[in-house]
Amino acid sequence: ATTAGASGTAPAASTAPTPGGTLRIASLQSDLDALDPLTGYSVDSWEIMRALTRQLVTYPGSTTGIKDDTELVPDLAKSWDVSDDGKTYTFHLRDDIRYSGSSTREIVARDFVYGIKRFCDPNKQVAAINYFHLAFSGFTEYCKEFAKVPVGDPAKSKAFIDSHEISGVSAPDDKTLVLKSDTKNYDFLAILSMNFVSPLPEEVASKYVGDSLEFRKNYPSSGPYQISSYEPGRSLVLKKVAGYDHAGDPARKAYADEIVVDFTANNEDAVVQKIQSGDADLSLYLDVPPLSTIQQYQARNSPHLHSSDSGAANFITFNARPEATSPGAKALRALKVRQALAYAVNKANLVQAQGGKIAAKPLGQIITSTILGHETFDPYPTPGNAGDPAKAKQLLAEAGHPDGLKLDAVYRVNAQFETIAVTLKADLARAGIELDLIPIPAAQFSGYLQDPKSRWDVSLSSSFAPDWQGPSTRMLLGGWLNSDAAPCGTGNVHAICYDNPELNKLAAQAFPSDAPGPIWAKADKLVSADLPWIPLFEKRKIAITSERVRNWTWSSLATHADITNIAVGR
Amino acid sequence: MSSTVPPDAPLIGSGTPPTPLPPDAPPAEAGPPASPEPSPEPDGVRRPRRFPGPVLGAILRERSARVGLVLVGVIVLAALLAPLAAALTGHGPNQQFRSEALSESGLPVGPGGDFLLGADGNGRDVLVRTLYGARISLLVGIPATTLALVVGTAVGLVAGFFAGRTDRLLSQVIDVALSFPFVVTALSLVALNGGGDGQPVLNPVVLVTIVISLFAWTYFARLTRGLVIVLRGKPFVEAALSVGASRRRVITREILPNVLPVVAVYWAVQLPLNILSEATLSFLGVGVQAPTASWGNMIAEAQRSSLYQVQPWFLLGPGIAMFVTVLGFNAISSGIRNVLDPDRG
Amino acid sequence: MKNLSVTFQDRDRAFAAVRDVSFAVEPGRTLAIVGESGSGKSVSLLASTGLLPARAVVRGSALYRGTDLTALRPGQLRAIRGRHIGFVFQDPLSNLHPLKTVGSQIAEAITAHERVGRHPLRRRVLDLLGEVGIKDPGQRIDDYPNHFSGGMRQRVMIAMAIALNPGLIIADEPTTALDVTVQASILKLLRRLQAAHGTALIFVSHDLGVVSDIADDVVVMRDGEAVEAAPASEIYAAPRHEYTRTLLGAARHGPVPVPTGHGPAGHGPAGHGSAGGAAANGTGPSAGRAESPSADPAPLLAISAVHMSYRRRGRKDSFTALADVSFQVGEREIVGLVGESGSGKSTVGRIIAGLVRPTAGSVSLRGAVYNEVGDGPARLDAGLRSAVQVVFQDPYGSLNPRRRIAATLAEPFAVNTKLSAPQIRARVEALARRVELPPSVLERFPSQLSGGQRQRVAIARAVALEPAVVVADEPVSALDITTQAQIIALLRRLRAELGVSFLFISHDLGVVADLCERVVVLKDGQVVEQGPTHRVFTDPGHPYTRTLLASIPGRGRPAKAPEPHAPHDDDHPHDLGVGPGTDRVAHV
Amino acid sequence: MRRQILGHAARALSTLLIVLIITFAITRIAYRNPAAVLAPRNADQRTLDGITRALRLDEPWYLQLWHYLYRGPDIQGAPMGLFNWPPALGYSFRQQRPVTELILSKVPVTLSLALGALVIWMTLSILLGVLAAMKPDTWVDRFLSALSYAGLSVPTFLSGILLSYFLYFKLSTYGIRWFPGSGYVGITEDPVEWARHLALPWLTIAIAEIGIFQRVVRGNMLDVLGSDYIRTARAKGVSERRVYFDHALRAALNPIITLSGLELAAIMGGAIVTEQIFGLDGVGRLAVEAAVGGDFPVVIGTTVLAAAIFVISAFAVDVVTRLRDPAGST
Ligand SMILES: Nc1ncnc2c1ncn2[C@@H]1O[C@H](COP(=O)(O)OP(=O)(O)OP(=O)(O)O)[C@@H](O)[C@H]1O
Ligand SMILES: Nc1ncnc2c1ncn2[C@@H]1O[C@H](COP(=O)(O)OP(=O)(O)OP(=O)(O)O)[C@@H](O)[C@H]1O
Ligand SMILES: [Mg+2]
Ligand SMILES: [Mg+2]
Ligand code: NI
Repeated sequence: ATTAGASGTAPAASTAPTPGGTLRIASLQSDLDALDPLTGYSVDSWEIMRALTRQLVTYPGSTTGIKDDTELVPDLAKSWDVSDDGKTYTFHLRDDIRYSGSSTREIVARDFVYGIKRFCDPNKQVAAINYFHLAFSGFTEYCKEFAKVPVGDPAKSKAFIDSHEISGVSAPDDKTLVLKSDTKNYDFLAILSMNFVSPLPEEVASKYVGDSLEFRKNYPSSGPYQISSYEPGRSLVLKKVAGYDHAGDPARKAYADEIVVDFTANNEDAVVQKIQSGDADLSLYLDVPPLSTIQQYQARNSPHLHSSDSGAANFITFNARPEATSPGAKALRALKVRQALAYAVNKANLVQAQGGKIAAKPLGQIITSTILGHETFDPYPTPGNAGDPAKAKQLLAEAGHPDGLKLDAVYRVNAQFETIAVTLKADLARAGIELDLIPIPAAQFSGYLQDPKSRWDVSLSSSFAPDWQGPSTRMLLGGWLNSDAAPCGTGNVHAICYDNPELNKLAAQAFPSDAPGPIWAKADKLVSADLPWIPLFEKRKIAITSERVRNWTWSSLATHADITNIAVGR
Repeated sequence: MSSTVPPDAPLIGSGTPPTPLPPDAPPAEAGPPASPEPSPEPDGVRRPRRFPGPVLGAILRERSARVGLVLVGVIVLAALLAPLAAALTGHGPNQQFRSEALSESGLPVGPGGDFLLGADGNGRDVLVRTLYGARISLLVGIPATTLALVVGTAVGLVAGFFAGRTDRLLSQVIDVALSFPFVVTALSLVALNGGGDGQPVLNPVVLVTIVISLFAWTYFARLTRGLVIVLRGKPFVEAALSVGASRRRVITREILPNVLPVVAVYWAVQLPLNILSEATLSFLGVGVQAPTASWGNMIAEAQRSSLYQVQPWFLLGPGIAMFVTVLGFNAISSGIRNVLDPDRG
Repeated sequence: MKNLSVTFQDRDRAFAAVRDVSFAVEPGRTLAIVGESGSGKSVSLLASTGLLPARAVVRGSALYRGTDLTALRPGQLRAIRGRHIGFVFQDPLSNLHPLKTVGSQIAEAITAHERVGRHPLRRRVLDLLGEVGIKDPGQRIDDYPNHFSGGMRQRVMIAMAIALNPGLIIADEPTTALDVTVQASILKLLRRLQAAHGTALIFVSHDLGVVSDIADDVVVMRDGEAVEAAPASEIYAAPRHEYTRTLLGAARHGPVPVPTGHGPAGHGPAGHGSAGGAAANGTGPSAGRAESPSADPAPLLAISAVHMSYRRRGRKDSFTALADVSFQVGEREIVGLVGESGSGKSTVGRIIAGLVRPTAGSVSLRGAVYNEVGDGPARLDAGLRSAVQVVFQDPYGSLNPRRRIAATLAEPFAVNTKLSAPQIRARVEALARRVELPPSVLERFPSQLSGGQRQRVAIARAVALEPAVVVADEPVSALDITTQAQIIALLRRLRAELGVSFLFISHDLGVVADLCERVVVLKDGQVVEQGPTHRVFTDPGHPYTRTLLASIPGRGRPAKAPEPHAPHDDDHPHDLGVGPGTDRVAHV
Repeated sequence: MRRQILGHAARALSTLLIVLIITFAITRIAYRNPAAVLAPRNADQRTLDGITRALRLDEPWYLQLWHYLYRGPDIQGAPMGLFNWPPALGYSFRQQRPVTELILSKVPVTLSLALGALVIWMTLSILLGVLAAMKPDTWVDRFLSALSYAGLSVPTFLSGILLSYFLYFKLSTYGIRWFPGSGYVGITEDPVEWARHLALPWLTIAIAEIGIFQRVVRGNMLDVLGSDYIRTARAKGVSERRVYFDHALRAALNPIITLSGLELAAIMGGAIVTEQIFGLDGVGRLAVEAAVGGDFPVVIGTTVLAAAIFVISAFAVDVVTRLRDPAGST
């Protein structure tokens, strides 16, 4: 079957967007966590990379909501053929699309191959490698070989890349890219929509080590913008590529002439002040705007307050590593104890702490509302979602902890998680569960969780956002919780060591299926009752903007604004 | 005539220039070991008085000292009565009143009714938390400053009295300690607190206390050293040596009593600074940890959440409390200074 | 000056420093104001020109050529100061700005009232410096005050005062802080300038000797009141007020057999410059050694060939404070050690007390050497320690201001004996009685004692362990005349009662003549002469001794001693010309 | 004098070295598993091994220290040690830049902040301090001392927040955009913008410092004003303004210079809160982010820099006071 590349559907705009102007973004962090498409794996870096990279296929953005941005459109590939068994995709690239910035040559199929071949460079590994083990034939073997190359020597890596091939990834000519899988995957194209599969000119990319400042300053852009200046801690200025070929890009309208990321506001208050005073139009790295700000916008009934279901969720994870031997960690291996925890949490309080209905809704399951396979249910419901301390106490007693339980609870230091932490501490105390709060600076958080020597029983700061909307269940049930795909340890940032053969079986069924929804729903019911983590609430994304913003567009990949489709008024 | 005020005294300046002393009247001023009342009574007869009796009296006569004592008294009282306030209002310092004190969208109520200063973002009583914050401030500030005083004075005494190699060594130690940037080093020291399994080894309050005194002792040491260097050359030290007193005896009996009053004044100067240091560390997120209330982390919370815009008392409560405390201690120390050195403000 | 009263208003009390004082001075004449320290001399003069701090409340009037100065506005007053009334203040050290060159400070006296170009201004300053007797003004004009000796600074002050030829010069104890020799030359300078310009001079002093040399009229003040005012001759001949008589009586107390027959000319080499000093040096050592002490069979204390040099901070060379000093003190003897400031008297005392070690030579007690070259303070055993004691130069400084007198006096017993606390207490009280201190004093702090009482405490501490020798370093220099006499009587009595020998250090020849059997004269760290007091004073063998004797002002009254000089931190040899180099040249 | 300066310099250097060693020790103990802390996001075990080898983390600490000082980690063949040229003081694996380069790029911001604030606070403190000393115990004095108490008692993080809220945010909602809320513009790029961006941070620091210095100036002035040479100046008929600003101030200045030098050093090393609130990309912010994030080569670097600034300004103060001391000027 052949899917012809149709031109992207232009989002219906309330006010007609006008090109030109500067879009200003106030960043809460002093620098981007990543700009290399290979390693960038945060919604915020994806928000910026959307302006600098293009993929084979992409989502065009939606003016109505994040979850509506599910329609894949051709991007650098103008069309593609899928083999009858659904395992081989042949992409036909657009003509005369060029890089900008440090390279201005034409983008060719070879560049994709080069990019994919770097995925398992031991020096800089792709962030979400699990997706690709299943996606490309021969990828796993290739990576095993690559792992033998010593670290720290870019020349050796380059030699390996030059001399080895991945059987499932090839470029017969400049305009044709052939990708093969061992199995059929219903979400194959969606996986390709992530930034990882972006073209990079080898002659530029191989010159720089990692995602260094040098690399960022000499960024080979394939998107509508190029980096014109970059000073970490101060600003990143993106300029629209002169004479950008709009016809060749159905997804990105690129209205603004310039996009400036301002890194100087480094607290929540400063970021929203900038937006409210008009010094900035959008925020970056601001997960949730401060409650008071949301309230002010709401009170004014402001059209510049945008909210949308996002499928993102917060939950409590456990230290399930075999190395964890603290009494708390051991106790949590008993389902009854986890159930007690599930009953003890007061989700209503947490939702309120997020800013009420507009910001969040209670969650009792793994699959969130925007993701394929979602059927609302809660295996451990409590009245008004306010928790049931009595039941929790009883369960604890049954599990052999009649005097309650003490848990070392780590959380990541920021306004949102501190609120969650102190609220949980107060609420769980009513059920006899004492949380010993251990704040971990944000920058050290994932390192702390990954270190097997670290002592912690529960993490209160676990959260996720779907990599894309809709058919992205793979990430949750097929990725993190599937012990075939992600065994305890590598790639498991939250130390989730969940092993459920039944789930693995269901996942294996779902991947090649043409109707995976019901399978995932079944898996969700199974797993959610088993409590590999304790879902707390599903977050709605809230964005506040300045009054200059026109043509507000959500991007599913960024779980926030689509900066390539937003315009600024003057 | 040499001026009698030690050059390194905290009361910066070289003191009043000496004027010839009337032979039968006590001298007007004798440097740091100042006589409390400079002007002699013409008849020259004085009631013998006990130190520090006259000094205390003179201090109490200073307006700024009185104001300071009242302010500090209020804060100390607040700290002591915090549990009472908690009992009266029925609001524990970490207790959340999400339904009473927060709107449905999580915004705190302002002052009024049950919550005299309103609530914070987690529905906790700002007043009660501010009162409990006073405890932390005093609990950190007073021991930290006192520890610094003890260590610093000891080091200063030794460095000042034993000139030469000992002095050079200790001065170098003081120099080194002084050249560490406070906040950065405090941050790494806090990181140092993680044990092998990442758990904090020390209680954060104890840790902050130690970190602060680790920096504050140097000021006492420098001050004491300067004083001792001057005192060491005073004839009364030679006099004590010439009647056969040992050096240790000279340090403890002759020099220490002259150093202590000055150092004690400096304690009151240093204390508010240390209270601010604690607040700063807490503000930066490495001091007293949530949910324990400290003025610094309350202000930080108010700012990070922008809630001070809708509930200004969330910021003003701890802010004013801190202002009052620091002001109070500053006023006291300035009052004492006025007494010891009447020409200065 | 009419009915002038000054009250100091403190926060909660008022203190009347000057009450209802009136006096007057004519052009070309000299009015002297005398009175003991604290009697209000300085305050009344400062009040007349509004130079007192704001908390001083001034009543009455001060008329200058008919204008009431106290009624003038600050600006008008400023025009008078310097222009019409020049000031020479008490302490030349503290009255010059330490961070401005002397030239600029003199220039300012001119530019405050006149507009003068740069070059003529400098010319005038140079002239003034020359006029007041600064040698080589071109070299010194850009120096800072601390490069000047006390005498030179006082000259600078005078230069500022006469810069604009004021009609009146007020000189507030211009010589009190200076050496006798310098004092004489300053007085001479003032007289000469007064003669040359015909100015009126108000001269403040508490030294009747000086006053008798210079004054036409005298006002006697006491406790803020003028008790007597009359021409100088009358006052000395027939003092009317009882207090004046006391003053004169106290001054005459010492029976001083000082050579008479000296007029102003008798000051000889001390008048200007340094020739005298250099001459003295030439013959010094030989003269000193020639007159070795009367051979006592077993001298109690023997100082033999002691050298002492101090290291200078930041300098390689060292400074020799004592060179080859030898003398002896016999049993029950009081030996005087005299010499100008900085001649090394206190250093000798410190070496004898074992507080420092000499760089050569030795000190022995009854034949046993206990202090010689070595490192660190001399280790005296308990016996020796109690045998040699010191009364320090500065009685106030030598008492710990934070310890009660009882504690200070208990210290010798506490460290040297094994007595119990009550026993010590009893000893302390006995000691107090011995030095005639009221028992109440024991519970006080030093600041609550009078100068005389303090000196008694210091003496009590020294004699607590019944020593054989006491080094008394200028025990009376800081005291007023009446107290001086009491202390001297005390020392005599102690010798009689306890059999102590004294080494009595002083630069006050009158007192020495009164008290000591023998004198040792020290100059620049060398013994230039020693022998029985009477012989030395009546027939001085060394020119320097003669200079010293000749410089005593007044009609044979003992010179008022310089202000007590606290021992220095060793790094500022700025004082009163005790340092080497330029300062040396300035006096003698 | 030369010998003294040499001695001083030797002592300063040894102080720096000791500071460096102590910081090295602290950071090595503080950050467990340093390779993991230092590594970029998502680095795998092999990268960690590479870092471990580059920093010789597997060797005993004294060899690590020696290596750190002597050569430093080799990054693509370039040594990043202190004793190489250019001295690099290590390499930030996080930011993938040599530490010295990283710090130097931030120094202008902090320097502008500290020096500008110094000028403001010194000028104002001197003016206000002299004013208060001219009329001690009057309402002017009381008012000024109340002001300075306020400055002293409000921590910079609070005054910074308030200044930013009122002078930036509130003003700009009324359309008055005098002060930008954050950021930095180089003085070479645009001096006016430079000053505009730094105005609020300067003010924040100055408020606190004036609280200290106004009192110090006043106290010193009062001290000096009571001295005899001031009376002498008045007796000469010198005008009051000259008495205050020439005679008295000149003599009162030394302790103020000393104190301000040390204070300046403290600010260079600790403008952290101000930089944090006003989003200034200076050394302080760099240091805090490094300390919080465990990027310890940067922690060591910034600590040593702060120590160096302290040592240098102490030295400078010493030289200045020595030059002002007429005894030393010969
Ligand atoms: N600024 C002042 N404040 C308070 N009391 C003062 C002040 N100046 C002087 N007095 C007091 O006024 C009295 C008179 O002092 P004054 O200086 O006139 O004495 P004097 O006769 O000059 O003594 P001396 O011979 O020691 O110079 C003294 O008791 C002194 O303590
Ligand atoms: N510790 C020291 N270090 C260096 N020089 C010193 C020291 N003590 C005294 N001197 C110098 O030694 C010389 C003699 O001092 P000494 O104190 O013995 O004089 P003095 O005769 O007692 O004088 P005065 O009459 O002023 O008390 C002086 O020039 C003095 O500056
Ligand atoms: Mg006087
Ligand atoms: Mg002496
Ligand atoms: Ni002196």
